[in-house]
Amino acid sequence: MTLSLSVVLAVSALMFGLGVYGALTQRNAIRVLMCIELVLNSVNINLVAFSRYVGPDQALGQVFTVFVMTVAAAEAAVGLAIILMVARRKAHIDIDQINLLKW
Amino acid sequence: MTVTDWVFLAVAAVTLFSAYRVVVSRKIMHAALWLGLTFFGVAGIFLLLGADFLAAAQVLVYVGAVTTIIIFGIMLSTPEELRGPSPEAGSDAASSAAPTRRSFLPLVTAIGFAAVMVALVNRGEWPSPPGSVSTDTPRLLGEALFTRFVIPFEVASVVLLVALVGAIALALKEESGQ
Amino acid sequence: MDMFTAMHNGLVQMGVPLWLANLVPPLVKSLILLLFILLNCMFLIWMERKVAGHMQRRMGPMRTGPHGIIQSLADVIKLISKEDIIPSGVDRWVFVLAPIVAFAPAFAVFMVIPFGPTLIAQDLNIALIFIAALTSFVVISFLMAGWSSNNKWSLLGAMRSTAQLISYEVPLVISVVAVALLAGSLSLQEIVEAQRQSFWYILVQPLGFLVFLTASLAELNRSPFDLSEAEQELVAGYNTEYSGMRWALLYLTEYANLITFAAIASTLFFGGWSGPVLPPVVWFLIKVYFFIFLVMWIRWTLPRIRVDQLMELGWKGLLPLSLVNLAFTGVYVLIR
Amino acid sequence: MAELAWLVPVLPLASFLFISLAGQTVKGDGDRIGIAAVGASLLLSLAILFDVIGGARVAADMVWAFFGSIQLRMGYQVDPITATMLVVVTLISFLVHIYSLGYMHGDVRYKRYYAILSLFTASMLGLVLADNFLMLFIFWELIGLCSFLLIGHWYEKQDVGYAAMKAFLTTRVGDVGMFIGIMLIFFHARTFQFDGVAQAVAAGDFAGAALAVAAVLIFAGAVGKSAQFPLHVWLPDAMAGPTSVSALIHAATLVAAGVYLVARAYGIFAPSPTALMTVAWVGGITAIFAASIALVMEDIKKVLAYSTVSQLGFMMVALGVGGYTAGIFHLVTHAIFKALLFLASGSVIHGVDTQNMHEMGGLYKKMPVTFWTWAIGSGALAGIYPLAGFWSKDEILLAAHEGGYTALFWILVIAAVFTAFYITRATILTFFGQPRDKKRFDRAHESPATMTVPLIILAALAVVLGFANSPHTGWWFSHFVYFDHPHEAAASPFVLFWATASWVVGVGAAILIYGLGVISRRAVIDNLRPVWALLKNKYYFDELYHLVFVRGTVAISRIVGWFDRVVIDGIVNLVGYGAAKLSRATGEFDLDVIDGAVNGIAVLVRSGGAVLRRLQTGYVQSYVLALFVTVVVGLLVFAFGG
Repeated sequence: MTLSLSVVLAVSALMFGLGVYGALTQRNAIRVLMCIELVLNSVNINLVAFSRYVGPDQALGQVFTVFVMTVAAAEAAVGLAIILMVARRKAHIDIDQINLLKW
Repeated sequence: MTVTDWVFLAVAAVTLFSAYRVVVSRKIMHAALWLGLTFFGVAGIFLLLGADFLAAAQVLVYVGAVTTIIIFGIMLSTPEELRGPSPEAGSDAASSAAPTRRSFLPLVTAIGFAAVMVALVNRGEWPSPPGSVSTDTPRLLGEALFTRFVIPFEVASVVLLVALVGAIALALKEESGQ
Repeated sequence: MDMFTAMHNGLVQMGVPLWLANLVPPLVKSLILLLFILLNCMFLIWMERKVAGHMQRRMGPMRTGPHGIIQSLADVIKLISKEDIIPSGVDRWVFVLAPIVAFAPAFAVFMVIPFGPTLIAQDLNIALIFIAALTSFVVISFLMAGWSSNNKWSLLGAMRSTAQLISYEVPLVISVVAVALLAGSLSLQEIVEAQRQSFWYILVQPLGFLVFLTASLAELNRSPFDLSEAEQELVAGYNTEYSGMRWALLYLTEYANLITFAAIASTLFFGGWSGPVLPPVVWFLIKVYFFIFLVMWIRWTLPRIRVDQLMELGWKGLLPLSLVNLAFTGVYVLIR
Repeated sequence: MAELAWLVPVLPLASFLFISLAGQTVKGDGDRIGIAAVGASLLLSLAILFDVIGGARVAADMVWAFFGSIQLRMGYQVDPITATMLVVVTLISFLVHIYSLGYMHGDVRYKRYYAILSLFTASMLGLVLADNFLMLFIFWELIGLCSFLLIGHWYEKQDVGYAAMKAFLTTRVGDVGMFIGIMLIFFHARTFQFDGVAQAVAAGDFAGAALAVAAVLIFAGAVGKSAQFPLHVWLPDAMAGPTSVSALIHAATLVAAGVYLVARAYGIFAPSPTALMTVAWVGGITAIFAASIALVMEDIKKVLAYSTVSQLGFMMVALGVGGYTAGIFHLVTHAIFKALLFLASGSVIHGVDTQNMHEMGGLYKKMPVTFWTWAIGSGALAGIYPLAGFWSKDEILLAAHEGGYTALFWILVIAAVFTAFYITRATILTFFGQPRDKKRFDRAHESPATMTVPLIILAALAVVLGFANSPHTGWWFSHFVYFDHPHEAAASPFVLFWATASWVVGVGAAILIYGLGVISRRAVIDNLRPVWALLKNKYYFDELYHLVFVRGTVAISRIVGWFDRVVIDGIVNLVGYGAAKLSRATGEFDLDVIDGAVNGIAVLVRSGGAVLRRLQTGYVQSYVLALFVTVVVGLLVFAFGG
């Protein structure tokens, strides 16, 4: 591959922006969760790209990606468990109506 | 531009398009499937970046596990949404009856972020891609994980375990409560 | 594989652009594999019916060809010529894509399976992870098929098989990891080599093999774990609404997965293509067919188990066993 | 062997942890564990002692913490005085452990008792081994805590609880002084290490008034812990604890800590005549003062308690007049025979179930072992040749005489007369004469072997130990434990005469009054009624303290309260009155202008809040949005701001 690193980073930045936009606007909690996964994946792309371009013999960025994956898996499991509980309690998962933190 | 470059651009395009579809799909099930495709595309990007082990792990963890449990979550939590929004519920879920935060501000923020990042990335002086890449990434990764990063690795395992227990506990408590 | 190198060189000399020439050998390989899978699957369908018949003291298909040998071919022709029905109310795109998503990974897995010392499409050094990753696609395809059908039997069947697959994937992968630990490699070719250097791993991994076998039966949705297509309860499970060619594709996938399982089992635990006198490919096929026969045998011998038993066995039986096996293997490798 | 000294306190500490955490899992609540641990410590201490006699010295420390250029070190040192103390502490602790098997048998808090006994031993050993003031202070406080817990062992009884608190609070008074003293030393010598401080003193970096003040403040701690006048009040009350505890902490170890402290810090006392003088005089006053109270006490343990206070005064005098060896030697012998006396009295109390001597009498037939060991102990206390007390007390008198402290010498002689008198009186009242309480007498019996064996061991030691520092062994102890250089006492017939005379007079008088009845007890009391009343009420010290500290505090509060009501309130009222006038004048202005402004601001704030609280929507997404807007703005600044 001869592409510049900036191309990869740009792809990742765009995906990050998409994820952020989704996380900010979606009403369904599961959709928000999905968008957060997008954000995490874009970060992973960044890490792997830097690993490839900066230190290909060490794979340090890949190590961090492994950790991100771990945390993302844990986050998905716990997040969905919470969402399931909310769904059972309130019969919906519309985060516009999950606002107990209000003033 | 080599063939690989073109392949990369194609994969990136597919990934970004499916990520876009994740955000705008009206049926949540479609969003989840598009998300699966996005993950797969990211795996492709990993592969092209020489991280073959991570690509496989990405498919295994994200496509195989995360997407599946998200679909499970959809099926268990919002059965009425499975069929998508009812015809009278407005044309687009993303622009439904929205308070301020559904206005242009998130869009501006997201676009602003992406734009600024792209601009910054373009200004930077980046290293050119190395000619050869170690093909034995599993070994590299394993050595790094079990020597230099062994403590973070163990911490990550504990995090996983805690998440596992926590998820089960969250689900169980509700069961016994009913 | 000299044949493909020669083909590549020949194309380049003929003036074909390099990138196109680069594409040709993989395509040819894929075609060969596809043909192999299709032929074997057709044979297996016939074989299953014959095995079932003989186990039940009847003949099985007899009319088309000697001993009904071309029965499958007739079936294929029938299925292809059938009307392509897409029921109303289904989610069209997902419905159409589901069989493809199911078949593609089942096919791709064959890329890394060593049929002989040099007879392998692509010797990946992460082959085992590759296989695990691809097989996890099956889950998605089931969910797609079940959900898009807009039919509660399909949906329930899909959810059942998904839960089952997720539960059994864990012990399956862990038992495979123990083998990788022994061989010190994730590459199937190297695992075979390691067994040629020492002995078949079934000798040191009997427990691992049992876990692998049981979990694989569940992964394949084969009896006694064929709950997702329990006719009495769920009509035909997630593929209830499918017909014609699409149904054939799903059916094909199941047999392709069966071959994959047999191939992996023989590679990981029974020395793969290695063996005396006969050529490697023959040895490999003998072993593969032995396992396929074993699975069929089990199918027509054991009754189906209940859902709760299924989950109990997976999480409380196989998972601890596989972990114990992994732990002992780790200790063995350390002190070896 | 000596380099294993750190193990000596660790063993009891381990047994403490074991007993308190898992004692209930073994038979006897872990008492055997405690005994085994202390027994091992004893053997180790003996080995260390022989090593040290053979010339071994150990000092080891490590850096504990850094504060800039100053480093705190922790470590241990083994020298003759340490080795001696180790053996004394472990020996008596070991015997008390064994003795308690019988004495505390069936107690409600048996496990706790043994646990704390172990902790106490460990702390005391740690204190002895400590090589710097800071560690010493830590262990010092630990033994304070342990003594509090042990004295208050039967805390259901209210006076026991009060006694424990009294002991704790009174010693704390001294500890505050001690802590200030330690800080003073640290401030001047820049180190906590004993040898470092001694070097600083020798080099002249630390001298003069500061040194004297530091020494006196350190001595304040010793006064509290060793129950010296005027902080002696807690020790007699502390007899409310189990007698075995009294033997361990109020006779042999805890109170000895004060003496040990002065001895250990002798390097800062020696160059300061003021400090030495203070030590000597406080000791002298304590000696005679406590001995005189002991003359009239009816409670057998109170007699011993005041006796202890008095004997500690003797040791302080010895240290104060420069008789370093004599003080330490008396500390050792006193520890042995006073532990013996306490344990014997415990045996008596165990038998007759009372502490009042007037309810005893004639017990020698019933409790022969207890009687004979007691007799040896009291002989040693009275200073009868050749028992241990004779040699050590003689040394102290000699030191006072040689040092030219004539007044102190005579005070000590009188105190010695008193000592011989009260202990003989106690002996006669307890063991001779007619049984005064028939019921108790009938019930009395000899104690079990777990209690008598320690008595016999201690009695044997009380007989032979004195010879360690006698002409028969060439003043061996003086050559073993000394400050600066060995000091060999030249035998003085004058001192010998008075030492002998004092016990002859004391014992004789007691026999005449109590034993033979030649002199009527009633007549003596009638003739000396004011003195008797004074002594009986312990010089009214508790009352005085009550008056001064408790009532005084109340009175001062009253005065302050009155001042507050009349003067302060008056001023306040006056100011208030003026202010009221003024405010009335400004009121008009206030209402219109200020209130307007204030209300305006309030309205502004409230409406602002009403608007701003919309920000706190409870929608997570809003917060994330705010976050990302900030991030984007930050990025913009970073990218294009410069």
